Amino acid sequence: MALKVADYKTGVHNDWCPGCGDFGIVNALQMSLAEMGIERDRTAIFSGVGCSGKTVHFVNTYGIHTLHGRVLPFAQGAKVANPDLTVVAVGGDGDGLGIGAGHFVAAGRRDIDFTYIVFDNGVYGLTKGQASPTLKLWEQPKSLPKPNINYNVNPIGLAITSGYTFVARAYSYDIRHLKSMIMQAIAHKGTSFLAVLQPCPTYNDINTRDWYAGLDMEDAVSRHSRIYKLEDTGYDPVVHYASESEMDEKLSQALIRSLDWGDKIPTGIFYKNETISTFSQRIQTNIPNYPENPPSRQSISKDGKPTVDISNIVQSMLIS
Amino acid sequence: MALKVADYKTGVHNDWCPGCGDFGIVNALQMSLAEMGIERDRTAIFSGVGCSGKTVHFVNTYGIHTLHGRVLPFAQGAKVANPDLTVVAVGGDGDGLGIGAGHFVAAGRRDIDFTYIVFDNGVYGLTKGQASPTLKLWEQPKSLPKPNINYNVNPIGLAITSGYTFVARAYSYDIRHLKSMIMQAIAHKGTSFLAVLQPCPTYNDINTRDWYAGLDMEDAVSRHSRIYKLEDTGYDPVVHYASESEMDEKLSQALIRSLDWGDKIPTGIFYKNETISTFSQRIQTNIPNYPENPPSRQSISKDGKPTVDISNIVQSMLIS
Amino acid sequence: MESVTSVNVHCLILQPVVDSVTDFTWLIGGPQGSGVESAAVIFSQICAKAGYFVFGKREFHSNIKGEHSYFAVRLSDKMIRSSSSGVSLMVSYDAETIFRHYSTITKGGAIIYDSDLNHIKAEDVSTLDKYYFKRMCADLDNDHPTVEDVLRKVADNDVVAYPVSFKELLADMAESHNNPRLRVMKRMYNVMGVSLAAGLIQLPKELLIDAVRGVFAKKRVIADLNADAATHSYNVASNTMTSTPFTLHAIEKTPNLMLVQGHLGTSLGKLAAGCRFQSYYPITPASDESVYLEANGTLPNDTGQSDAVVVVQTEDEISAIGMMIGAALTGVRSSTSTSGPGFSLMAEALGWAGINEVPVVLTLYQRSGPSTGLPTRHGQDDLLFAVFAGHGEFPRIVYASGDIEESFYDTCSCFNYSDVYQLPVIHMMDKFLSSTTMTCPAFDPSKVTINRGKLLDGVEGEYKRFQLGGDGISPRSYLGLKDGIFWNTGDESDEVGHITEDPVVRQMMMDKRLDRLDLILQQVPDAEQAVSHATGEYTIISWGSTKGPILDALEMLQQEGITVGFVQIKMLHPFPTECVQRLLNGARVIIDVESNQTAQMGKLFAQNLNIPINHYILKYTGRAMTCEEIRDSLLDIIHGTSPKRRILMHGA
Amino acid sequence: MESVTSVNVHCLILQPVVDSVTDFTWLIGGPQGSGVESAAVIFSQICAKAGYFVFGKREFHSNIKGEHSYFAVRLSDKMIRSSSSGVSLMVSYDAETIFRHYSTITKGGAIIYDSDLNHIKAEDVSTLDKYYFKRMCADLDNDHPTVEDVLRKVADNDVVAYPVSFKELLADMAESHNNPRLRVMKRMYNVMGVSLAAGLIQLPKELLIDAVRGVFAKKRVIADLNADAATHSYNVASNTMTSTPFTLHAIEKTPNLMLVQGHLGTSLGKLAAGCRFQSYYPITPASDESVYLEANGTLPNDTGQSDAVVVVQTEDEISAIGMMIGAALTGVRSSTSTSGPGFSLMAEALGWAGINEVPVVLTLYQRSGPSTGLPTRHGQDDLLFAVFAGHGEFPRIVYASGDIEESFYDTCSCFNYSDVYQLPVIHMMDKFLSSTTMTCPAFDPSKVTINRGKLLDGVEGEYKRFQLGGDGISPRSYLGLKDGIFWNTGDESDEVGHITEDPVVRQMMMDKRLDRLDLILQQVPDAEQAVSHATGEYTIISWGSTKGPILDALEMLQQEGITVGFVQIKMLHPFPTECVQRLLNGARVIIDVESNQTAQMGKLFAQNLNIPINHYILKYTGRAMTCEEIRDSLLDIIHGTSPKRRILMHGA
Ligand SMILES: Cc1ncc(C[n+]2csc(CCOP(=O)(O)OP(=O)(O)O)c2C)c(N)n1
Ligand SMILES: Cc1ncc(C[n+]2csc(CCOP(=O)(O)OP(=O)(O)O)c2C)c(N)n1
Ligand code: SF4
Ligand code: SF4
Ligand SMILES: [Mg+2]
Ligand SMILES: [Mg+2]
Repeated sequence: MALKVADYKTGVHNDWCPGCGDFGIVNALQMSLAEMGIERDRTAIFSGVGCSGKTVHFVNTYGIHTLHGRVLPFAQGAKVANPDLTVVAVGGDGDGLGIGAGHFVAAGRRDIDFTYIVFDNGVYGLTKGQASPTLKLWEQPKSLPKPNINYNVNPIGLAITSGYTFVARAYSYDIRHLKSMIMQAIAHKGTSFLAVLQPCPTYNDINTRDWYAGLDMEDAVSRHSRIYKLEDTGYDPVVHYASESEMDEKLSQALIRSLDWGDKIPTGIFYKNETISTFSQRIQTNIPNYPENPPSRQSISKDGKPTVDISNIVQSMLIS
Repeated sequence: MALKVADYKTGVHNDWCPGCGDFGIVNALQMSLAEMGIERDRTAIFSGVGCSGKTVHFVNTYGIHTLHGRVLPFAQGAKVANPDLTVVAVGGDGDGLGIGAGHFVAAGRRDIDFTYIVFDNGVYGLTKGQASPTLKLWEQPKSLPKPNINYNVNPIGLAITSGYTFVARAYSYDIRHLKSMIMQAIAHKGTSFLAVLQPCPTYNDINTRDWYAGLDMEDAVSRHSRIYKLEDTGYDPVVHYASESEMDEKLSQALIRSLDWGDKIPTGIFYKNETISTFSQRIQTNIPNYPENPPSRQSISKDGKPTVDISNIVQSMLIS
Repeated sequence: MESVTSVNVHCLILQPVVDSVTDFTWLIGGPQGSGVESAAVIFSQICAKAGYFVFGKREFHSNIKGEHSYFAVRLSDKMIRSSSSGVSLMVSYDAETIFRHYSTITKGGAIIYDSDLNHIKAEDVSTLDKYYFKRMCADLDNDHPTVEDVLRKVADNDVVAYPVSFKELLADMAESHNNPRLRVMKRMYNVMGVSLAAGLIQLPKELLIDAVRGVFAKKRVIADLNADAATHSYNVASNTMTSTPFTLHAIEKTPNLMLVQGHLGTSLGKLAAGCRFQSYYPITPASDESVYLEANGTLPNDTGQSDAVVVVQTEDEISAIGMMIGAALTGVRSSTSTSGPGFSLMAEALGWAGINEVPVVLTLYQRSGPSTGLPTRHGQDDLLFAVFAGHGEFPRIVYASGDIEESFYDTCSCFNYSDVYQLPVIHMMDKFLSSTTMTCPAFDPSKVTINRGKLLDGVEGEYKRFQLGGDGISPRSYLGLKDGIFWNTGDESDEVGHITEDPVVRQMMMDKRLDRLDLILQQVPDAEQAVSHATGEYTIISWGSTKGPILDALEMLQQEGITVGFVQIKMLHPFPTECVQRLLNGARVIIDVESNQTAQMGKLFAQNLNIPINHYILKYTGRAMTCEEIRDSLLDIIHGTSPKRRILMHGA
Repeated sequence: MESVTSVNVHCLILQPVVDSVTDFTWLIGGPQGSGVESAAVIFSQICAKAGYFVFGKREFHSNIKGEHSYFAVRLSDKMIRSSSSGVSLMVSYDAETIFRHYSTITKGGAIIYDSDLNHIKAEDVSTLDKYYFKRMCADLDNDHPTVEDVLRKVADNDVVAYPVSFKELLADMAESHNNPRLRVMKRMYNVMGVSLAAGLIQLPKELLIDAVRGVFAKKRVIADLNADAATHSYNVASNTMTSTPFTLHAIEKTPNLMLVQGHLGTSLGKLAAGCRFQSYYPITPASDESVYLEANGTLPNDTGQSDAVVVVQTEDEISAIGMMIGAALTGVRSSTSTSGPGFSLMAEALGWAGINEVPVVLTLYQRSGPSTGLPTRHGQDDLLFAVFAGHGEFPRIVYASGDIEESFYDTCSCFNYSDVYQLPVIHMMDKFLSSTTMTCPAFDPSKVTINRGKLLDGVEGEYKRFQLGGDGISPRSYLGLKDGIFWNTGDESDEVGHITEDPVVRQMMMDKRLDRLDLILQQVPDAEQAVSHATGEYTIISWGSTKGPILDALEMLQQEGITVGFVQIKMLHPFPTECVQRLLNGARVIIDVESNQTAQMGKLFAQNLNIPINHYILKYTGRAMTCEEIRDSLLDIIHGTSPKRRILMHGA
């Protein structure tokens, strides 16, 4: 029996603020899982701490709400131990790009096959609206006593430089596109990073829904005039073959695009490279039967006794 | 009386391995300080933990040997509290780009006026040669039981994406060039990042002095054939005026160059931008007299009593 | 261990509060974001200005909008330091407040509520969690209770209900002001609620209007609107709600009192003490302090210029402690403020400060752990971690304040300790303190002294940062001091600060650092180590914010002619064994009172004193203790009817 | 506290070791990178194969090349478990070894040394730090001592010196092998040194050659060269060094012994216990274990296939613990291994594992703190931190092994505890254990049992991960189990794992988690909680790696007819109060022995038992205790001549 979107919802009371961009993301995620037919008990969603961190409680799959800034280690550990799981990590921009930035960079070096979605609202929602690392210099959303004196981090650029093999951006009020991005991210073999522009109507009074809609712009045309889709411009993010020059070209075009902001904000896939070996393939060079016999499938005991035999090692140390 | 290089040396026994690239760096650093005439007791060198971390004990200025991965927070705290200090942070590639990567990214957002030098040897020297984050995928220096299964971090690219306003690379056996890079880095207003290619003869048997010299290459011409200088190619790293397009252009050319490796490794300045306000200028918007009266110059007490007056605040809370 | 918990909704209906017309608790509740806090600020201000002592406490969920939060303001004509279990007058403009708090309204109390809520069913209130819902149904003996059902129940307890249709009230106002927009201004329900209450109990109207204008001072239009709403509501109440069970006319003011919010003790303490660098990473309930310092940290100094504290929001708590230490090395008094999760991340660098003898003050606003725990709720469960945090052995002071007033002076002492003994000081605060608003004697900056210990202002001759000898505390240079060059390292080091692995130097340095713990106990005045508030055969030992409810409970018992002793331990590490021993002299039954599960201070006590603890009064529901809870527990102990371990459960 | 330290070089000249020709200590030293360790491995192997019990211990600086390191191999014809303070035979191919260790050569001992070093002045040895230098000068009463001066001094103590010109030895070899390249092969000094020693004391030559070939097995040419050098040196010694004070002929072997290195107990324990995921960040002395698992972690299983542990080197220790927990959630036995600084960084996530009842085993190889401390030296100073690490209150087990053999079985027990009680287990090891090479009974994998507790292999009906009731431990599903969906959160949660702030659920969950500490003490067999090795009026309490030196000291005293009791505490948290109380029955004088400054276990003891500790024997120089140090301290205590706090200082 095919699973419906409703099957991916829990009855947990959702206490996000009315109009919060997070709703769109959790909906799109549930729709994606349903559409891809991913079994609920084969899926584990991990989250950091923040408003965004509550996501896992609303999705009816395994749900692990970890620590602030630590969602990536938890998620990667689970995926490496049980590669049969579909693993999705979610979290806030503060969570992932502030306190978690070290793990963010390191994850890019592994290319473990999982998806990481960052909810980019420019603020620390759950702690009442302080500046998050994506907030631009001099901006002063309403909770800040003074304008922000930090430069912003560039999530897309950082992901690309860190080695992520799928890097994309979506907007939480364009659910169709968002869903398509999530599905492609999950389908990607390797680590996929998806930054979602997520208005926080409560604390971020700068990057609001109206701002994305371009209500302040002369030539506002659509529901989200500030945003355009890379795919609509003929942009090709894919590394088609494993050559250095092809990779360099695709990397640098992505980096250049990642610098865009303001009145023309690109969404869609910036970069996608499946010519690089995933971590799981790399583990295989050391442990050839890892795919068939990963840690999660090993039955370590029989009748209370170990099933592996360490006697050769002990033998080698015996004094003979 | 002008200070000589010898004045910047301590008598502390140096226990780096013979031939270690670190010697070149500490020498160049001492020469730079002497040449720039920076007073010893106005200079504070901070280091992380690793072979590289011992640097501070060899330099006769204030020397703070911090924790593994934490050199940046310590150094920045000191500089913000006392902007009159010349602050140089040094540390290993594991220290700065592995465990310290989160601070590395965050420092880029501040642009505090100090210099950070990373000793890039591809290994964890002091813990006996494990892979550092700059080690390339599949490489296996002699201490690794198996080839490295992590992709490498790109220090230059990461610095640029993180917002550093001065990003350069040097080679520890080209002391003249290295010294010039250090001097320019220290002179730069804002955070300057300098990655130094540092052969570790004990553990890194791949990126050796001979390898940099290109002894394995057909057309090895110089003492360090694998290395070229950006300045010799007419490359202009400087953001000349504060326009987005100028900045984007300089950023993207730097990013593209940062991808080079192998037989043509660029050194020199990749990127330099002094059109951005430093952290100290930004603090001034909140605290106008910060430059003349930073924390370190405030005398908080007189005859054992506070010199500031909080009575207005107390007054405002009185029940009247 | 023998253990008993006293739970269930119906046992929360308490004995009436102290028999004094002026021990009165007002409660307002509502969804987060609906202005409960503003309403409470207004109410507290009116009462304070009307001459009363005020103790207000806020409870809220880890949520931004929608979940239930409430504020209970207790007031009295004498000093009070805690909340009461009972509510005298409740104001509810949403159904949830009624459902959650009805059972705490005391016999003869009153409720002002929105009559439009009458038919709301508890099962339709989405934020009412199933656990409370079930207990309530059991209490009401009704599986589908409505607001009406609840009101019927409280009526049985002689509670007077004042139904007001808030919608109609708005409509009235719209009409009388000829401003139809007012009709939908539900945002003003909070102000209307507090104004109805003020009107009912006849607090001076001018004070109300002043307070309302003060709260909305930033936006004139809003202030006007709200002032109108306040006036209107006040009048409706005072005109139509007759037979009020209480009136609170203005009384004579106690001089020199101030109305102060939780974090201001440490915030202002830091400013007065000369803290000029604060790094932090946002976390509840610690970050209010940092945000305050950032907004208000520029002050006039004695030269006619201004001094300012630089506040840096860091990327994480590891960076916060690292920056603080870096700043402290420049000779600047430096600090950070955090809560449990952040403090956990600081454990490593704390040891660095310890081995390098860096004076820093770390303000630890505790909340309920473990892990993320109950991030907006109260707990005192980080004590043993604070005492032993960080690998290896190094000196530190762990110091706890009992209330907001203390925390101001203690903050200054903590900076002095850190400078004099050259070590990190962990100043224990908590969520109960931080979410309290109370009247207390005005902070007196003239009582603050600054002692920077052996901080140098010049160096002559060879300088050794860690010179051995003397009392083990070496003269301290700082980064940038002329001729004062030194080295620091996390490694064991010699006197100059260079790495050494020599076993003899190692042993001397370890002793140099750790011997100062004895020195501290010798030098710090007894009164700063532990305070005896009362002596008795039965004596409480406790620490931190339990002080308020304990003192109030002891006063209540005193009125019944019962004296119970109380030793408040302020210095938790090094543990003031001798001082406590002295203060306990004469006590026969020792009662440990703490807001945690494992009686953490009791463990330190057992480690250091050879005196058995006879009883534990513990609470770890995330809610602070009330004075009645402690009083009742003490009575049980005295009557011999208490288990060894009494677990307190009051509070929604 | 009353305190005394016994220091100074000259008091390090010890009484001769136990009167048995076969209690013999051999020491070799040299700059790091010069092959001291290989030489020691070779020597240990020969001795073990010659039938002796072996106890070898390595000391080294936090440095890669050049600083002094040494290896002392003690051997005996009966079981030994510790180092001795004295050296019977020393081999020095560099001057520093002579300078640093001359005073430890026992009366009548011997030294083989490079005679080319004779005129080297101590002041020219750049790696000889000034602190030791000064003490040596004082001991020698000479401000410019040379090697010769030192040798003269030891000659006074009847030490026989065997000068050998290593250069000439090489030249001889070059000549006799007709290979001039040999002349400059200084790299072989280490092998030459060990071979000279073997020749002098007449260990079987074949064993020497076998061992040398074994050590250089990877490179045939090098192996050949070294084997030749070994043969040549052996012959020179046995032919020319007459009047040897000792000979060590092969004796009968004790069956079933193995020669094992420090980390192998936990490494093999993890493999046998079924640990299949290990994350780690490099740190001394913990990472040897992870590197070993990565290199040797693929093993045949019962189906004819192979199983393998996946080892992940992470970006830091926060990631290491996070990945370990993530992996454990999939039902895989998961672990990490670290030392103090890394453990400090794990404090926050430890609490997450605690509140979510995740079974993980964290192996903590202690070294000297605080901070970076003495990163390659020994210490037992992380105990209280391990017990209280992490904010808030959550259950954990802290468990300590006393020696390598124990650590194998204990590792397996730790995994069982973690599964059965669903909590993090911290397994305390240390640098002394990790740098030991010793003979011990072969690990017996058939004694290992695996108990996964309430881990489910299928779910029927509704599943609640944190179901209340019963013994408080709920059936455990794992990520990927069919129909076993659950939620975890660092927040307080309900039975399913969703966030709750309800005070009653909170209280029940806190009790659910923490009550299991009592359960553990009820269920874990007494012998796994604490072990009584001997009973007596004077009784030692101790934990961890002090076990070896204590047992050896007790044996020495036994020979003098003195019996001292010894209770080894293995479970440090929850503290096995009753068990220890029982085992201490009859003891009158309690002596706490620990390698730290503050007597950390003593604090736990005081917290839990109402028995005073009469004496402390502590050491915190970064060096492990020797059996003689403990014996002598005990004798002083028994004779009433000991201070309350005895600080041990032996060891370079
Ligand atoms: C170690 C630690 N530090 C601080 C906090 C407090 N905290 C909770 S959520 C949060 C920030 C949330 O911001 P973000 O990650 O952007 O998520 P959002 O709420 O915006 O979705 C912080 C700092 C914490 N839980 N743990
Ligand atoms: C928190 C912590 N984890 C681990 C270590 C152990 N450690 C010491 S140095 C080092 C790595 C050094 O590598 P790198 O930073 O590249 O410096 P290098 O020695 O190569 O100069 C590590 C992991 C530590 N000191 N602290
Ligand atoms: S605070 Fe912002 S991010 Fe958080 S729930 Fe509200 S609107 Fe959403
Ligand atoms: S290990 Fe490598 S980096 Fe460290 S001192 Fe030796 S050569 Fe230099
Ligand atoms: Mg955010
Ligand atoms: Mg390195």
